[in-house]
Amino acid sequence: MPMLTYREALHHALREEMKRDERVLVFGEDVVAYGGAYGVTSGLAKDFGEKRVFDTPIAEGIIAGAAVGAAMGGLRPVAELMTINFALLAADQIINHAAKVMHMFGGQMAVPLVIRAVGGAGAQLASTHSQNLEAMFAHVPGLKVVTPATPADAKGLLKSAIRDDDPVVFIEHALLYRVRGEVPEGEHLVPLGKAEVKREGKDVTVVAYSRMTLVALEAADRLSQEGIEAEVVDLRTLRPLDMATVLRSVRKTHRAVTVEEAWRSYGIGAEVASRIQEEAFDDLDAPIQRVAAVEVPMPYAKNLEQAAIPDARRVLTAVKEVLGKA
Amino acid sequence: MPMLTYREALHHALREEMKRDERVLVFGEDVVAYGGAYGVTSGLAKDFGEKRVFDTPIAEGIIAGAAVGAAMGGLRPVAELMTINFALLAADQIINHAAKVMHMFGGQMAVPLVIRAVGGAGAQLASTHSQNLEAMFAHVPGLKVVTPATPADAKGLLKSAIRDDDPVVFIEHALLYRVRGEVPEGEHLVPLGKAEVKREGKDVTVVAYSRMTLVALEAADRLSQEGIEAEVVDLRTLRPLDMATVLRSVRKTHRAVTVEEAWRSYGIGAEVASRIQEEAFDDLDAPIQRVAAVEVPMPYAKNLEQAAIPDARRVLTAVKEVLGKA
Amino acid sequence: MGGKTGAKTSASGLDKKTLLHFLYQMLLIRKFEDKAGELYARGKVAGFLHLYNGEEAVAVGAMSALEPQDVAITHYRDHGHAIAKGMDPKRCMAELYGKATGVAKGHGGSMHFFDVSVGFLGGWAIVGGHIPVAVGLGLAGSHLRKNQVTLCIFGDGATNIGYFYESLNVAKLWNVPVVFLCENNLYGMGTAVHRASAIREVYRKAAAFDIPAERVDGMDVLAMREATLKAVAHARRGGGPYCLEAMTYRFRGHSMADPILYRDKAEVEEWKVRDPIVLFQQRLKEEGVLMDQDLEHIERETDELVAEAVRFAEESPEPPLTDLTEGIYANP
Amino acid sequence: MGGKTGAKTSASGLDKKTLLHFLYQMLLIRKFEDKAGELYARGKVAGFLHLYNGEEAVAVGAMSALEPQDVAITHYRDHGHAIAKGMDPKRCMAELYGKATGVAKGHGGSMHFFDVSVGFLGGWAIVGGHIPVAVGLGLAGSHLRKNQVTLCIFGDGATNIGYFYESLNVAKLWNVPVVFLCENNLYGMGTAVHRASAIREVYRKAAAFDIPAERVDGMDVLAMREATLKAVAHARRGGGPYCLEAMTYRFRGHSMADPILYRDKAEVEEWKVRDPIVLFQQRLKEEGVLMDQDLEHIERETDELVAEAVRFAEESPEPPLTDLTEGIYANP
Ligand SMILES: Cc1ncc(C[n+]2csc(CCOP(=O)(O)OP(=O)(O)O)c2C)c(N)n1
Ligand SMILES: Cc1ncc(C[n+]2csc(CCOP(=O)(O)OP(=O)(O)O)c2C)c(N)n1
Ligand SMILES: [Mg+2]
Ligand SMILES: [Mg+2]
Repeated sequence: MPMLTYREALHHALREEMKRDERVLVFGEDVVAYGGAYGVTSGLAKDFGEKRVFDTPIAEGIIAGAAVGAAMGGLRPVAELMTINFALLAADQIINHAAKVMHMFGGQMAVPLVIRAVGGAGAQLASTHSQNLEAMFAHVPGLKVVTPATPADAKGLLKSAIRDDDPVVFIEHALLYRVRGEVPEGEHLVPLGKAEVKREGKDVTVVAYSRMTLVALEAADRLSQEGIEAEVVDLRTLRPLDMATVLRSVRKTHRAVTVEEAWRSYGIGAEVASRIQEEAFDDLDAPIQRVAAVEVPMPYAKNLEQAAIPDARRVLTAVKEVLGKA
Repeated sequence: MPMLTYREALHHALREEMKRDERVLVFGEDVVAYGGAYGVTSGLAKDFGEKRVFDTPIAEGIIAGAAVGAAMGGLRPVAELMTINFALLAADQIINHAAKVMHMFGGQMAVPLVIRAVGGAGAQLASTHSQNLEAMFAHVPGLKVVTPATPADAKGLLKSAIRDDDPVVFIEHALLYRVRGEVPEGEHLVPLGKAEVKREGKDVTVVAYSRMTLVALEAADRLSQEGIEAEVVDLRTLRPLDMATVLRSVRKTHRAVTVEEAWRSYGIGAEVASRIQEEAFDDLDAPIQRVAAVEVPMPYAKNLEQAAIPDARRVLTAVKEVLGKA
Repeated sequence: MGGKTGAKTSASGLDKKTLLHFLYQMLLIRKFEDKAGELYARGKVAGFLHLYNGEEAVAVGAMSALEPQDVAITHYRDHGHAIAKGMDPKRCMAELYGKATGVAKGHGGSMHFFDVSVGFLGGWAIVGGHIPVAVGLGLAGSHLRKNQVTLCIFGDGATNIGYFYESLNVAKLWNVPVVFLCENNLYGMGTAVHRASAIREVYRKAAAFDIPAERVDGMDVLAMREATLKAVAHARRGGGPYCLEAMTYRFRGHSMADPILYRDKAEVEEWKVRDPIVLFQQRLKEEGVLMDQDLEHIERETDELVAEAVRFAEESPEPPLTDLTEGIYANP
Repeated sequence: MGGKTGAKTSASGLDKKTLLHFLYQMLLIRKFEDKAGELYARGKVAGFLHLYNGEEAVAVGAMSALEPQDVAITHYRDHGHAIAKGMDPKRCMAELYGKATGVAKGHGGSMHFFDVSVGFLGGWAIVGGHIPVAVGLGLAGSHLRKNQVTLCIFGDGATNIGYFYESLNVAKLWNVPVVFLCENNLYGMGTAVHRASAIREVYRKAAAFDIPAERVDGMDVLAMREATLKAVAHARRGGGPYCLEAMTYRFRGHSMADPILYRDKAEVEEWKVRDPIVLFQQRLKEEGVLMDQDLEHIERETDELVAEAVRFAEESPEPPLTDLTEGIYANP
């Protein structure tokens, strides 16, 4: 299998789906000359023409709104928002419009659209440009929320998202674009709503998603050197949430830690932990620990940012905590 | 103590704080002639003049943004958004601006502002006008989120919110405006960030907020007729979250149920349940149950809406579940 | 106040059948609205109900300028637009009742009428929120070469929200076939236009995007038709977006909850004199197009249709509880 | 391309000290930016860095028209505005280093300079997001009778987002003393103005709100000063908002990550000929105001100040980890 970066994998997914389906369009801020803020769309305009790949003004509200209308009109738009932070300017279109059309209008129309946005901290972009806002969108019925961690999943999930007939908020992580991994060529589809065990283990279940999956795997490697075998479950999709895979693992390990880059309170780990204790209470030998970001508007200074974001060390500590080895 | 409606209590709070502090301004859509969509501000413009109480265009983005600027400029604005659903059009101003100023700029300026908005379902307003979006704002450090359930708390919390130097998202419930209750006159302040035990009980802890507190109390009354004494904890403030009060109760009852009108996934109950199992794991005799709304864009039809919103019966069932009496 | 455009508004160009149909539609809408208001008072209809009385000429005139493949999208004050676009009053009434036979299966209610079969794409309740959606529909229309024009209707209040401007800008940049029709009924809820907008002439806002725009007398169904025909032709021939501002007035409150404390009787009376239905009737009579028996016939037909709609709604079943868990996703 | 206004741009009106100070400020900004870019390349500065090279005349001319009590608020390309408003380059450089002595304690970085002591209220990184905030500042200014004008600066790209229009509308309705200054540098990131805006003359958008507006040559510091003086006077005397469009050009990329594939060398060269610093120097020499020793002196002072700023930043301590849990709330 070819080794591709996360960026290339996403680029291939867009390219293949545009080839496959005339109705797929790509638009957003600077997706043409700039190739998107992170270069994912570069070259697409040249190859598919500016009728299918085009720039928009800086106006996230209409970028998302036009995607809703385009989808209702028979197209399959893939709209790029430079970062998830700006999705807050499109929150009304995504939550009050895209998510409602299907059910509110009695099922007469679906809205097959994908909103791609970059999330995550770690590049010293300060508080308005370093947020992880997936929980806000994952809270909303009518939406699907996808957060790939690896190049293979990035490609397979984006292809599935584009073919999906529902509105999908597809959140990429800024620090993953350069990460390489094996990616199956051509028709590689990863179903939405399916978590994956990225590493098997018997002692503890570590539930993560997006970049934190890699952090969890790093921690798992270190743990195994100490004789602790952690099973790492990558949620991949946050809505719909695949608890079956998580519960299967917890029933085996009897212990769980969740890892997220977002703020702890009212985050993703809270839902996962609640579901685990609801559905596997008697299987639990210890309280579920959550590893999450310090709850602060992310500062610019490197020392502060690094201390705010979860790392393998903190996952390690949490795992030992639940194993009573702290 | 005088009996006032929730609406009157809020009105009194605004009136008293405007009298007390010249810098307090009230603005929003139709707050003058209309007195606000729910009549809370009626009469204020007449008594305080249109320099301190004035209408805005229908443009939530600038309503919230102007509040941020006004607060930075030395005023203490109370901005009214007709409903929390429209707060999605102001999400960027609230989350990327109001919540960031204090810390991002190194503590040079605070933004003492209150954003009042009506939340809740139950009036057959359909999916875009029936949402409970508190979890989205409660997730954000830098914000405070308040959700009063009774007239007394409505008055005491709003007065405290107006005097607080941080941005407060103050969410009222559409179905509570006509509810009456005793309200202390004059200087009645309820501190932000303090939950309250609204009913004592030894058998189970029911954690709720906003209108669901009344539903929980109704369920508790019925339960006591069956010899089950439920303790009802009203969170009142969702950020900062007062877990101490919740944990004290759970350590006594060993069982807990959370009740919220919002969608279950990634909601308020998830955070509360996670915290309980993290901090009182060994005190728990049963998994924590969450009672929440059915995860659907709220339909207009009465039969569907009623079935989607939690009621006392569902709280009852959940309580019996955690008591193993189901 | 409704400054007339140069648009020729003599009935002469149209045949009797067409002219009477306009009268029929306006009366049908008026009666549907009065009945809806009555049923709301009786508790048969709930939620928010925004009636269209007084503005009928705008919907009927504008929709008459569309071709079958064209689509319309509007705000929550949508009954008149829906009926004028050809939706079945029976299923509309059933929607108000929250019945399974409603145009949105009872999920949407008054603010969310929708019928893809006649190209009526909602009924949207976030002020201004559907305007960007209209631009997307226009994009699809031109991209898929549907020879389709999108008519986007909204109120004066909606022209102060960012969406409106973002949409006009992008519509012009993308040169999409969208006609933006603002129903300026002088108020957004209780706020007069001049208290919410820096300029009173809403159509002038289009100049910031070099989009052609004009004001139309929204109380004159034929003036509305002619102005819309011109705008639609412009859009269809590839000329891009076009803006219309229809000067009109709502005879009833903003919604059923409105005490109407913000406008005085005199103003209301002044506008009621210009009731679009009365004016059109008079004119058709003067021009010898409308005979007494024609009117009786139209009155009877519209009365019966509204009565039938109520019967249909009353007799229809409630939506099944399975609707709470199904139909949320196209690919569950 | 920088269509000149009628504004008289002869230096004659001003004394030598003032004129040399303008040159000093522009040079200081230019050198601060070049140094920042160099330090970014060396990894001393991180995050997003948007340099102001080429646009110095806009900030220096505009800020010179403000009174001490006036406040300025701008976007993320804020170094030039901050220094022109009187912020200490040492603490600005420390902020770029993410040090505790920085103007935002190292929390904000390049995009979030802030110094309440000189009335510089940020440094905001959401395009257009600070424009509504400026209207609120204007409201406070007039409500509290501060005799204060708010200068709000943003780019051409920001005039396509809804906030811009909502803000102009409300600023006019509330008649607040806010001067909206658009720095039209022909591009928003890699998108040329005409690819993102339906009209090329940004100042024309103000007509939709009956707000006076004009275009200014942003490469001429005195033209900027005179136009801003006029706008500020208008706002201060209660005339309400005023809009200015400064035609300018950024000599470097949008940010340090920009490969600049979207504009051709010829265009860049054409603009570099109009370097605001070179032009102003020439002119002051021609008018006999600037002597060689004056220039040497200014060059030396600015070099030393920038060098000192770097030293200060290098030697300053990192922010303490307690900053992660403190200072988030004014009332914890
Ligand atoms: C974004 C948003 N803000 C506020 C509201 C509440 N609201 C509903 S209708 C309305 C007035 C709209 O007035 P206008 O656009 O003139 O339309 P009209 O009702 O006069 O036909 C308001 C403020 C809303 N639905 N959406
Ligand atoms: C709401 C929002 N969308 C997108 C961005 C990403 N972004 C940062 S600067 C910029 C270009 C702004 O151009 P302009 O307003 O002309 O200012 P200039 O950089 O040219 O000075 C963009 C798109 C952002 N910061 N905020
Ligand atoms: Mg109106
Ligand atoms: Mg620019």
